[in-house]
Amino acid sequence: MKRTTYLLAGGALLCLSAALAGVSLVRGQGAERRAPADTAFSAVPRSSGAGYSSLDGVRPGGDWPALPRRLNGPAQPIFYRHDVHAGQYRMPCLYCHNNAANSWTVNLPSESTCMGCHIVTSAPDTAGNPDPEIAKLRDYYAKGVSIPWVRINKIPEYSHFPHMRHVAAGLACQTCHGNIQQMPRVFPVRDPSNMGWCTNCHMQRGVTRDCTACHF
Amino acid sequence: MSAATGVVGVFGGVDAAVAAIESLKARGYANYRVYSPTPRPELAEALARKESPVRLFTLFGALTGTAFGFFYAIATSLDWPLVTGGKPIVSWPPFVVIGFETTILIGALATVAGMFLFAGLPKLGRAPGYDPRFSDDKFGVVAFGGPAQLAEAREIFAASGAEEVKDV
Amino acid sequence: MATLATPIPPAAPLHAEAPPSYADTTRDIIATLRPPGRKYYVGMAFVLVGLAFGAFCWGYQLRYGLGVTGYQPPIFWGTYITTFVFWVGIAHSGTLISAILYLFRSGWRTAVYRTAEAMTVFAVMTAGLFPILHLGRAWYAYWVFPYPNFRGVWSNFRSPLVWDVFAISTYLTVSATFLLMGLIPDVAAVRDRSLGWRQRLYSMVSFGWKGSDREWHHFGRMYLYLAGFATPLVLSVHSVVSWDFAMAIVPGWHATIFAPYFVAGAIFSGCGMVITILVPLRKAFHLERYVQVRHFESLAKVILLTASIVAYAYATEYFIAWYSGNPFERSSFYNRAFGQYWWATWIMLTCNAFIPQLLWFKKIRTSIPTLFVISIFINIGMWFERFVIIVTGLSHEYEPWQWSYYVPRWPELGILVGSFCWFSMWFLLFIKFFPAVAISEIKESLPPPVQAGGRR
Amino acid sequence: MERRRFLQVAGVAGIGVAAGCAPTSGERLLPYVNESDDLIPGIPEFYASTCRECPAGCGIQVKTREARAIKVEGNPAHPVGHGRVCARGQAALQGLYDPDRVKQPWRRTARGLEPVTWDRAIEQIATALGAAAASGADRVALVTGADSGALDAFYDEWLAAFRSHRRLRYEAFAYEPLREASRLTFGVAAVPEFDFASARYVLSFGADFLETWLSPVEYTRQFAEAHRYHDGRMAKFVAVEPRRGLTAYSADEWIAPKPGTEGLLALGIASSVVRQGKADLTGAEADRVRGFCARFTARGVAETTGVAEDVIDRVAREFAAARPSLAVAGGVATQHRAATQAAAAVNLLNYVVGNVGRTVRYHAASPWEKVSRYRDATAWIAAMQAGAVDVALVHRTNPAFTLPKAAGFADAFRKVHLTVALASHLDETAELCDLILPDVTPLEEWSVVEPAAGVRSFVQPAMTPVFDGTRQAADALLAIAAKAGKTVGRGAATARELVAAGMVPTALDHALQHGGEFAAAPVKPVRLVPDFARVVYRAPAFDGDAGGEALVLIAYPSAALFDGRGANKGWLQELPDVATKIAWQSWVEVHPDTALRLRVANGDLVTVTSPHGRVEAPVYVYPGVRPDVVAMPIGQGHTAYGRNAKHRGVNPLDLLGADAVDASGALAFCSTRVTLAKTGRQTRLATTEGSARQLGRGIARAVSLAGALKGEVEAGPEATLTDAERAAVAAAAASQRERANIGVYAKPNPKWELTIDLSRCTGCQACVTACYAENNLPVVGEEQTLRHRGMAWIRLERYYEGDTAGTDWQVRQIPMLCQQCENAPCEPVCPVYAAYHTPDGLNGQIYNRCIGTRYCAANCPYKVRYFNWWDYGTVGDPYFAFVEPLNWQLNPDVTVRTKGVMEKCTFCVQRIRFAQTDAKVRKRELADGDITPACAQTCPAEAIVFGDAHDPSSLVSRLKQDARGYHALGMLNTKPGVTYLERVITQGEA
Repeated sequence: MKRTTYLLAGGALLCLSAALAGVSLVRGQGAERRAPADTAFSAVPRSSGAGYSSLDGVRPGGDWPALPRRLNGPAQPIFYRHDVHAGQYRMPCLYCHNNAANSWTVNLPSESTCMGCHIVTSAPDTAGNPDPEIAKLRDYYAKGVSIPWVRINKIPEYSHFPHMRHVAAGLACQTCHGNIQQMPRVFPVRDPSNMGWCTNCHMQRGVTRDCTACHF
Repeated sequence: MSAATGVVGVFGGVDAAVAAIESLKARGYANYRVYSPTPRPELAEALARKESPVRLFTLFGALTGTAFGFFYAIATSLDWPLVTGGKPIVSWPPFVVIGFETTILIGALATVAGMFLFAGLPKLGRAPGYDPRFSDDKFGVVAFGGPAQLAEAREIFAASGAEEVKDV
Repeated sequence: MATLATPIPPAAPLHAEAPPSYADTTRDIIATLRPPGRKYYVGMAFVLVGLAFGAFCWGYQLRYGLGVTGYQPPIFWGTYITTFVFWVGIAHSGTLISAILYLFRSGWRTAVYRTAEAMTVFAVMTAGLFPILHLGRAWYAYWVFPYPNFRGVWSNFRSPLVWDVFAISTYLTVSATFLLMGLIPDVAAVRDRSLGWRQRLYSMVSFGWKGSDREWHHFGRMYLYLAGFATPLVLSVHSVVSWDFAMAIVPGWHATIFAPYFVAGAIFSGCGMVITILVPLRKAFHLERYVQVRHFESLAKVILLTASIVAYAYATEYFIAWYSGNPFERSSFYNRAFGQYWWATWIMLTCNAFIPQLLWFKKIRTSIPTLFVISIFINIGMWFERFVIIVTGLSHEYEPWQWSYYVPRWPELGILVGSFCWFSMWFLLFIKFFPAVAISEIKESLPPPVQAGGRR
Repeated sequence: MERRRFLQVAGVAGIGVAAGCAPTSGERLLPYVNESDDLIPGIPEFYASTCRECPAGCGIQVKTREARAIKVEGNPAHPVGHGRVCARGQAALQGLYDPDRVKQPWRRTARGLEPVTWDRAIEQIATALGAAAASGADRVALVTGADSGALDAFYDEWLAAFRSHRRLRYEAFAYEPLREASRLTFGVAAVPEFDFASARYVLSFGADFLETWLSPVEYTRQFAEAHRYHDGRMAKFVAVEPRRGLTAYSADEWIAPKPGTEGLLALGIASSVVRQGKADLTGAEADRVRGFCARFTARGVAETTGVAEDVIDRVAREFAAARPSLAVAGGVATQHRAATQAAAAVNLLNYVVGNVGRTVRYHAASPWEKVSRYRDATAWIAAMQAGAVDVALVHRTNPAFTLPKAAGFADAFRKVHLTVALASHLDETAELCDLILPDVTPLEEWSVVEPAAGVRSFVQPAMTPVFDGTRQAADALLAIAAKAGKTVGRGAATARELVAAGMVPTALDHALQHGGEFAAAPVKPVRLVPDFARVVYRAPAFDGDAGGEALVLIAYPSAALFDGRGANKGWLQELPDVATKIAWQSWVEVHPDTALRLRVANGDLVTVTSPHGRVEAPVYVYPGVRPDVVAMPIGQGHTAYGRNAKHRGVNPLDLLGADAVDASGALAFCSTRVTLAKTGRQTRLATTEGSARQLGRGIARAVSLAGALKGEVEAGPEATLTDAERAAVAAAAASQRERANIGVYAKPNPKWELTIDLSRCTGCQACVTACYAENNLPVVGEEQTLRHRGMAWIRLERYYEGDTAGTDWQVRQIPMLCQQCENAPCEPVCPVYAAYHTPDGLNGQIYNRCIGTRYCAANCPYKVRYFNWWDYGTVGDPYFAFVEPLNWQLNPDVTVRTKGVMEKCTFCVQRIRFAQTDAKVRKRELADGDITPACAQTCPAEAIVFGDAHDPSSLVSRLKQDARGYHALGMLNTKPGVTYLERVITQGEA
């Protein structure tokens, strides 16, 4: 009879722990619990309206960081290096992607924005020829043709994400988009359809988890 | 002849088998086994085994089920509270259904597990003294023991009208 | 079984003429497993074709959407749910006969319970398909299970549909287990009489059963407790199914009588189906010695009883609708009897309430062909009962502006046919692989072989 | 250009519930080359413009996203419409994005239509014009719709450049009788301005002023203002017409005189007023009027009109007592051979009680003065027949469809050497033309119109033209003139410059921002002309024999399709007719008695035969017509025009005679008798009507004015509950809610609620179409409508109350939408939480979570949940409902639902969330009225009010306290978030 009782106790425990595991599993979902905005990336100041997109902190010049052996993410029509602009030069994200602060959707910078600098700067080689990628940009602009960027991040159509609200809350872009400033070529750091990621963050910050906050 | 570990008596009638069992018991045999095509009350009486512990599995399985059912329903409802129809988040009446069903489910499965455990199933190997006829219309009594006991057993079987007696 | 405190009294002698011996029993029943004849293959082919058509209909529906069905708002539920409830109902008598009658020690169950129980399992397997078939997005059906997922969303335990999920899956598991356990000793017997791969298969399925005293001892207890579980389960399952409707606000659905009413109806329809199946089976396998007229008569008596309960439930429904003074209920039930769906209602009443009354006459109870015909009527009637409840209820609801009329279209009917074929396929396979009558239990109810000249 | 391509990626957002997830491979994002300062992706832009779907000219704001027009909304600053738009106005978008539009110039040859370049086309026209001008005067004809303002002047100038004055401002409904009657009675050939708002008694002789008559949106707003019940007062509305339509549904009393006798009835009432000494006249004028009125004895009038004497006297008494009152003549009353007399009689009636100058005002100018009469059209046809016209250009009007066949337009038109259509669609007229020049739609063009005196309303493009090949007619004409070597437009090179001509830039900007320049026009005082007595009543003649089976035919404009120009717009085709609730079809309305006599029932196909033609249509048995009358809607029966319109239904105009004109030279739509003959064939009517009776279920409730004054209300079934029972139910609910309030639900949340004032609602269904536009509702088509599978999230239910045998029955209409119940039956039954309750009191529906058990819909007592039976939302599916470029209109803020998903109204939750986010980011509090669902926003009667019920100061929480407030099916204890205010009906003496 001893044997029996042990077995039974074991069985009962097994079932209960399974249930517990289930719940705890979900609680932790999608979350490699990364530190919140302030410590995520020092070069991105906490949201404070205008300062967010000012070029005060920008430090151009110097040698570009070496490229890793293999690059993640799809090849783009122009090899635009976030690790140089956002990383080395410390350009704020909102300088180019300014609509993140005032719209639900984020814009890609217009070519005129790029040309704002690259009309002048061209990272010429010793012979004085402009950097080929910048040359491409100037070419597109001259032709008046849009650069057909390959889309990296896309949230499913049945959910709506107010960038403006998250920026206003002082959330660093890196929180969701990863350390773009270290990416020579941008790649998605996580599946944006992983709702667990969103809800987990909302739970940690005590924000609403109401479904119609995003789904309508 | 080789050292037999047991001797089996094949009986055509349940009464004979019962008789054999009775006399085995009378001679103080403890280690014997009975095969029958169908459970017979006569045999059960003769063997007079004590109550099967399977029922404990049934009980604990059922209790586990109940606990699990309610726990799961409540835990998940609280994990993400969503109001529907203005009803309480933890609304007992519906959860009773869940608790009930899991009680039955886990209880039943535990019972089966218990049976397998105690009946020693599955037992795909050969069983000493087993004979296909035992699943048809014959009854078999197998006695185990030392040579002396076996010899005695042979006599008993023969005496009680075994159609066949052989060593195993 | 033997482990019962008191043995089952062989009520009347099991058979008029010379009782079959243990050996006869084994032989005769195992004979049913002989390689099938042409008839069998023809039947199987027929069934598979029907199943294929049903599958095609579903594929068609998945491709283009539920628009291919006849659904016409506000009638959002139709033949699929009807057929779901129908099959769940069919399932019930099986468990009733194998479990409840077992607890009540009624001897006559022995002959028929294996068939009934197999029917139960396959009927549940069929019923289980329909809630999925009827979904708008069947490919997300698994969302109803409360499995841990990255969204952190669970299923809504307040929804009767989730109760269904639990009830039906539990029912399937338990009744399947019950069937399998009961099979063990018989499969062992078959094993000992077969060779080659079949022998290997059977020794697997029988878990190496030997029929030793120890095995029988625990087996009997286990079987008793399973029966004990199955009994409340069977009552709960159809109550839960009935609550799909009773929990809703729809006039004609929202009634407390539904649980008992549905359970009675289920057993009623189930016994009908048992007869429908047993009659040809008995004929085909010449089991007249084991499955006898008195068994059918007992079934007929159960049918008569449940039919009366169902008829009473109908009466109560109408009475309450009138007595409550609730204008919506009244209007709904008036429409049921005399509205657009009068035909369905009267088919239902005729088949379920009136025709079974013939069984008061012993002559009819004991005439196999008549019983067979009546059982067919019962199956039809019970399908229509669910149709009437679901469709007329929805067609004539609170909002007069939204009253409407629905008739099924060919994909629905195709899937309905397919479901019958699916069921028959499993059953046909079963009777060729497993003994359709419980060998060891028949033996148990027979007088045991006694040796002349035992010890005196 | 770049902008458009950018949109093709960004704007398509929303397609597919199940679709999308990880970044879709190969999808490209195209940035702007130079970004525009005012355009922020994701933030809508609004362009103030003017609706050109009918001549009324309401002010609109076109909502654009990423430079695509996605919604038409009213311009609150505009004097016409005051920020409200009707169904037709909402549907302008479907004209804009119609896949059947003409995308490039075509030339008709023997082999049919062949593509041709703009230059070649212009050249051909220029040459032809040159020749025509050379060969004599008036050999060029230009046909437009009712037009006014700068472009109108330009057209005349352009025509003059080719020595022609053959200008036709053709409208099917041109209100000639009103103008003529005003000339005869007051010496002003103008359509007066009517002031419904201040009228305390409205007497309408056939005028469908809530549907199509003159300026329906503005009139609806004014009428609702006057007719609504507030502080114990409301205007009484008596409708006098042989057929009861949408307008008459709002009537407190329906008087159905014999067709054609409305004028006499008006005179009878007038003379009754005089007899009762209530006339507001003095001196010689009084004597003249008294003398004139003496001819019309109450008995005589009663005999001819079939209206009882006492009714005439009572109405006269009420009409004279409640001043200012208002009598209007229109619709049926002004569409028979005695139309002018009728209109004049009504003028007299107004004058007698002194309404003229108060509720009937004349101005120096009227937009209708210049609009051509039917007689002008026939004259033009005669000229063409006679070969006097070499070149005819038709711009945005469809005479081939709206003129009776008998008028012989087609033949005459073919005789013209060169016929040119400046059309956006290949309609019947364009089909006849030699050259088809693709025109833009009003949402893509520059113009300025004068819909009312003192109002200069601007039309500006809301977006770059959808099709590159299209050009605005004015631009085309300018090009043609230039090619022909004529200088027109005073140096203006484009339509925009024509419009801006003579305006300083600042003024133009101001006008474009506000929609126009609005000034109060001085009222022109008028007096009854001494010889008004010329206007004698003459019984109108009807073609066809008077005896036996013959029934007078009433061909009335469809509220949705107007004169047929709406027929290719899915939204309008699917919008059920207000009276019959039939969509997508034509029908004949037959009175139950007549139906009994002819042994016809709903859906029986009958041939309707008049002396001039025959058509075949199904019968709809309708108590709203006199037994001696049958009615058919105008608008269907197109033989061209596009996929939705072509070969659908029949055109009752085929039954009319061409010479049926009245004194003013207007076409008499109601001028012939017809006979009905059974064909023996049947067809199913695509009606959304279930039962026309609410069987005392208290869904749409009304109370008599007398009762309302005493504080009574119409009780529903829930009245049977005792207070104890109510208390018990409430307590149970409260305790449950108590245990439900955890997490976000416990926080102080708003509770969004709606009130609908049925004493304002006229049943115009503008809300329905607005919902289609805002929430990406698919158009399901006739077949699915037949199967009750329409997707309108808000619908108008129409119930009859009282015995429909006579005329003394009422219509109860109620907009039924999701009630957002607090104890929603639909929520707990969903196994996957797709239906649940949001903390702010909404009845959330998560499309991407829905698996389609349809349990919620089965359990919804209001039946306001709609299922996607087919895959309306997936590109390429046979049932895809948003064929390019219709999908450009999709609202990116709302998910497009796919196959197998349940959907429903959520009070435009997207608007709520956007407003909340905006407020949050701008760190401000939401104010009452910041959020408006599409239905409330567009409601011309301002019947729908939305707001936070937890804020005691909000309008909605004040309105729901009203004694008339009730909940539909309240006895179910669903605690709806929609509160209806009972309609109030003035019965008997007012």
